[in-house]
Amino acid sequence: MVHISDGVLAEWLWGGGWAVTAIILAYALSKMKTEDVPRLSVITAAVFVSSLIHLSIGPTSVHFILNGFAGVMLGILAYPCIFVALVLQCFLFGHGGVTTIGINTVNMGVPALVAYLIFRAGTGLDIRPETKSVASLFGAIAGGVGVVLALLFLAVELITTGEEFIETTVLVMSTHVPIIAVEAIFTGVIVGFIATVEPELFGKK
Amino acid sequence: MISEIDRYASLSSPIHRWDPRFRLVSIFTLIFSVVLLYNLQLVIIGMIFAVILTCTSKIPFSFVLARMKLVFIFVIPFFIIIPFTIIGTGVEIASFSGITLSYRGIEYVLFAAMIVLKALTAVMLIFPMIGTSRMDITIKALEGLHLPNKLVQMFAFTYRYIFVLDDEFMRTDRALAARGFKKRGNMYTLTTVSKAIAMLFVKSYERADRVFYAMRSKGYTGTIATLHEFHARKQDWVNTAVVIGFALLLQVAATSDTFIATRGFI
Amino acid sequence: MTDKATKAAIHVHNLNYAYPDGTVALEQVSFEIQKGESIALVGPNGAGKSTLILHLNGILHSNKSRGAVKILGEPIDPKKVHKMPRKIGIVFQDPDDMLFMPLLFDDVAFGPINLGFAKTEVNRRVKESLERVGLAGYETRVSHHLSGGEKKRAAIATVLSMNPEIIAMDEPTANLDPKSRAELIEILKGLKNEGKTLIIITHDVNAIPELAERVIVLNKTVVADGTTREVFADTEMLLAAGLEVPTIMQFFEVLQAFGYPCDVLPLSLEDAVRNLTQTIENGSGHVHLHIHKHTHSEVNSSRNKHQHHR
Amino acid sequence: MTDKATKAAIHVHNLNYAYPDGTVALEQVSFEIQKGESIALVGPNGAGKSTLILHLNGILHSNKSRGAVKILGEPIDPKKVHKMPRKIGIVFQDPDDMLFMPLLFDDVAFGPINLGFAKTEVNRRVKESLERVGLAGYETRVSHHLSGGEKKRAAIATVLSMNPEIIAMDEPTANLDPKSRAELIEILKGLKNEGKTLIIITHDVNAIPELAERVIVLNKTVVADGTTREVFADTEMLLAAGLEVPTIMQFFEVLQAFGYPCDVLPLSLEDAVRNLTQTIENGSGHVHLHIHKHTHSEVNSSRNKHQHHR
Ligand SMILES: Nc1ncnc2c1ncn2[C@@H]1O[C@H](COP(=O)(O)OP(=O)(O)OP(=O)(O)O)[C@@H](O)[C@H]1O
Ligand SMILES: Nc1ncnc2c1ncn2[C@@H]1O[C@H](COP(=O)(O)OP(=O)(O)OP(=O)(O)O)[C@@H](O)[C@H]1O
Ligand SMILES: [Mg+2]
Ligand SMILES: [Mg+2]
Repeated sequence: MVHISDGVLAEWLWGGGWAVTAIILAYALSKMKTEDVPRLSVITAAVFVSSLIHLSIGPTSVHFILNGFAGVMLGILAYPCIFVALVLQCFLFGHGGVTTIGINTVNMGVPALVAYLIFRAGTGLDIRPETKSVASLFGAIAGGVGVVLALLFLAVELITTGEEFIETTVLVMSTHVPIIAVEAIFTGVIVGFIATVEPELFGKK
Repeated sequence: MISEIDRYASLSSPIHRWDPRFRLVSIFTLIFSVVLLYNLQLVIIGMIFAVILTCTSKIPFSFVLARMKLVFIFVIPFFIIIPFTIIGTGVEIASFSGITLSYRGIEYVLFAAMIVLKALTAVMLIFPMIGTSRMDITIKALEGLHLPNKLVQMFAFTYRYIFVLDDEFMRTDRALAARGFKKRGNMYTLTTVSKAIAMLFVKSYERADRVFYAMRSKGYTGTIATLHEFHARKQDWVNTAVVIGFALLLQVAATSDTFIATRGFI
Repeated sequence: MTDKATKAAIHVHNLNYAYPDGTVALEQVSFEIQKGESIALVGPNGAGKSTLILHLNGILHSNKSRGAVKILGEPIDPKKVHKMPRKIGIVFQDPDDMLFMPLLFDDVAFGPINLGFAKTEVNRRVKESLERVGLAGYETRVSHHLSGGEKKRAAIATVLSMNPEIIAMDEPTANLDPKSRAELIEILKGLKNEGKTLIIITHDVNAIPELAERVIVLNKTVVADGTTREVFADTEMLLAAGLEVPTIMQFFEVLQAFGYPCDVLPLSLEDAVRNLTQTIENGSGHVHLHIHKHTHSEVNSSRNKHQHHR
Repeated sequence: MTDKATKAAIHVHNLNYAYPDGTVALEQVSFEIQKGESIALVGPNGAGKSTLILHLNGILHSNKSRGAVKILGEPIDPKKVHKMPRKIGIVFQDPDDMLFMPLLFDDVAFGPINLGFAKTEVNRRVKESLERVGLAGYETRVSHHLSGGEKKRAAIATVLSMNPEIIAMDEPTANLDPKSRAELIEILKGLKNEGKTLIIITHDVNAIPELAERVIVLNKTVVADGTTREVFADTEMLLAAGLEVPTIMQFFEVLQAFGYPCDVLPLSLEDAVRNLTQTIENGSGHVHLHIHKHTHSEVNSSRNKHQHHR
């Protein structure tokens, strides 16, 4: 689980998380048009709902994280979506923490932006049914990178907070290795699917 | 099915009657205050206050505990892992194939307990904070607190469409099962579920267009105006003073020598 | 005032539209609807009916559509869609698309608030509209917990509360049980009697005679436009457009073959009962049905001409 | 074999179900359907029809439903839902829910692949099912871009490809234009003639006589169960359940008041044409319609008893 609960991290970390989130959020909101609101909300709802789906792989049960995918589809606007989804996850289910919403958004949102940049560099956003395999490939890379970076952020944050978290970090990382693969495959498939079915969605930003 | 945090919003209690804008700010502050504590006794005092607030709100404890069960699953690994180490020093308890597992000591157990209690307190406080008014009123309160309008709208619509899409996905899930699909831990399952989710996204985009059309044809110009107005009464200020006062008191106490901070062990 | 009164409610001239993916949905669509008329807009799946009504308040538009649509005498300005609800209200096919607010009250109040009405007026309109559709007292219900039929009526209330002069509805009776359907038809009849201009998209040919005095058949372009009776008389055109004649009308054609004297075929059941009563009364209390030498061939050809079989 | 042949296709005994939020959807539902029967399942919005058919393959189940449903003689095991499609296939109301693959081929092949068939057999089945519903050659079309009527037929093909013995369909004709509706009814008739057991949920009372020989009326519990004729004869029960009698049947009741001799009211248009022809032939080529002293009151009471007005 990439959400960090309350009370774990050092306060300068989660405080800094709020600051970073506030800045990126303000920027993204300024880029966002009011007519984007319904679409972004529906997509946020879709991300929220799909992240409730659990797949059992071996002894563990994983669920989709979808930050890379959100980045690929929405670019910078993925950031407010992830923020809203995390707030609702926290309030509706108690996932993650309240004070850590800021840092959790950084952990998911910044990798989403990186995933977008990778996807854009790889495909030039020229997505058609004919370029489906390229889109799929970079979708998979973006999806994988989204999770890897999120985990990396998490690891660094835990370890800087205190040495006693090293074991926890190792455990969290190791249970998430399958998720990297799952998320990469998932994002690849879904990007390929959309390239076949409704390629113009990639242009809608 | 997504369960609803506001199931008990129609009860009547002092917390329910508290102006949601004040309630949000006050309890939010309290959560931060508790999380900032690094002393087990103070955290326990904070937790007791959270329990009192929750009881005052009349939200059944069984409902609260059902949610906290989930939190336990997230934070319990800390409790299990932190007291033990494979790298540092401590009392050796097991050794297998070259790895030595040691027990760090009681301080570490207390430290882990503090983390877990803080996390639980924060989650428990969510119930009196937003479980005491309907979600839509809570979202309106965010607007009353001058959060950016676009963000508030995103909360409102996302909340509404979570239920629509959850239904939609449930139907797809049933359609999968009705055609002999069984989730297993294999590639076929993963790609199939991925495609089903992809379809959910494609349909969501279309739904988004239609919703936007519907809003526009009802005169929407970019801001959602509602009739709901909040009026702060004296009691709202009193409640706020009590809760924020308590939050501040915790912080003041934390600076005193009586409550020594345990900030980790380096 | 007199000038405005003479203006058509809806005037569409050479409207074309293609979706961004290239699908041509509308081609040279032209028609005019007068104030107070009630029109059924019919056509096969994919004919462009939904696309057309989204043009009526400027939600969908393109360079090619500039000036093609006039509402109450004024060309539509796509930048002023938010000013349109006073003139025209649209009820979408899927009520879930129209009920996006947390509570039913907010959904029904959404339009009037945007139109700038004061709080008491908004409250009055919400109450009245909900009563109108038989949902009085549902103000604090959550939309996603309503039944299918209730959602449909709620969606109509959200438009009624804006009190537009023209109301366009996309398949209002679809998915309703017969009782809800009958109730909805009553609501629509009430609107019609009140003098609202109505455009109703429907696949339910048996409901048309009760609701509309005029039918426009769309299949990318306008294939037919006339009184309900005229349009239903052109079986060939209807068949080509994938449509059908009301059951009762088909049956009276058969009755004619058996010598039932009837110049104007009844379209609805109520119509038929009236027709029967009158015909028999005019026939001095009697009517003779009999088999003449052409009866069988007439019956067969009448039945065949309505068949859709592949 | 003989043993299995005597077993009911569907046996439901005292089935209860409440949704997790407490809504009671089914209460003591019991009925039995024999192999080869075709049944219409009707009832008002929210009656629990969709909930019921989701119990027929175990997708929905609860502690209280254990053992309440038997398919082809065997109780349903909710853990083996994925084994059920060989026995029973369900066509959902909204075809969009059933079409979740990029290409139509993948969608139709999905079931057979899950059932473990070899590639050639899968291909054969896809081809055959698409032909069956009139979509031959559509294999490489994007499902999502099909028209409403095509999607509906595609959804049926995805079930036909699993060749189940029983097929349950949730409102197959909803939202279709008259032509697509007529074509769909032909497809359903074909399945019926092939000996499939059919359960069809519908609000379209005029289509029932063509499709089903038996009608089950559900309103949380089974309110009526009998031949189509028996059920349609009980106007009071139908009205209470928010339902309606076919138009033609209502009209023949009026004809009776005018002295039309007819013991069994026709249910469908085709039925009516036959009835008329025979009655007149039996009346040595003539039938007399006339107004007798009870005609008007009979007509009125007949019309009133079918009215749904609030
Ligand atoms: N967003 C869209 N993008 C591309 N094509 C579209 C879109 N919406 C509709 N179409 C296509 O435009 C045509 C007209 O669609 P429209 O929905 O207006 O038909 P309709 O007459 O309302 O049909 P129905 O009776 O099935 O509701 C169809 O061919 C449809 O596939
Ligand atoms: N997921 C759900 N959660 C809670 N209640 C539900 C759910 N789905 C359906 N219901 C309720 O259960 C009852 C039966 O619903 P169901 O969909 O089976 O009715 P139906 O007979 O199919 O109606 P319709 O003709 O409108 O399709 C209704 O009161 C409905 O509101
Ligand atoms: Mg349409
Ligand atoms: Mg249903």
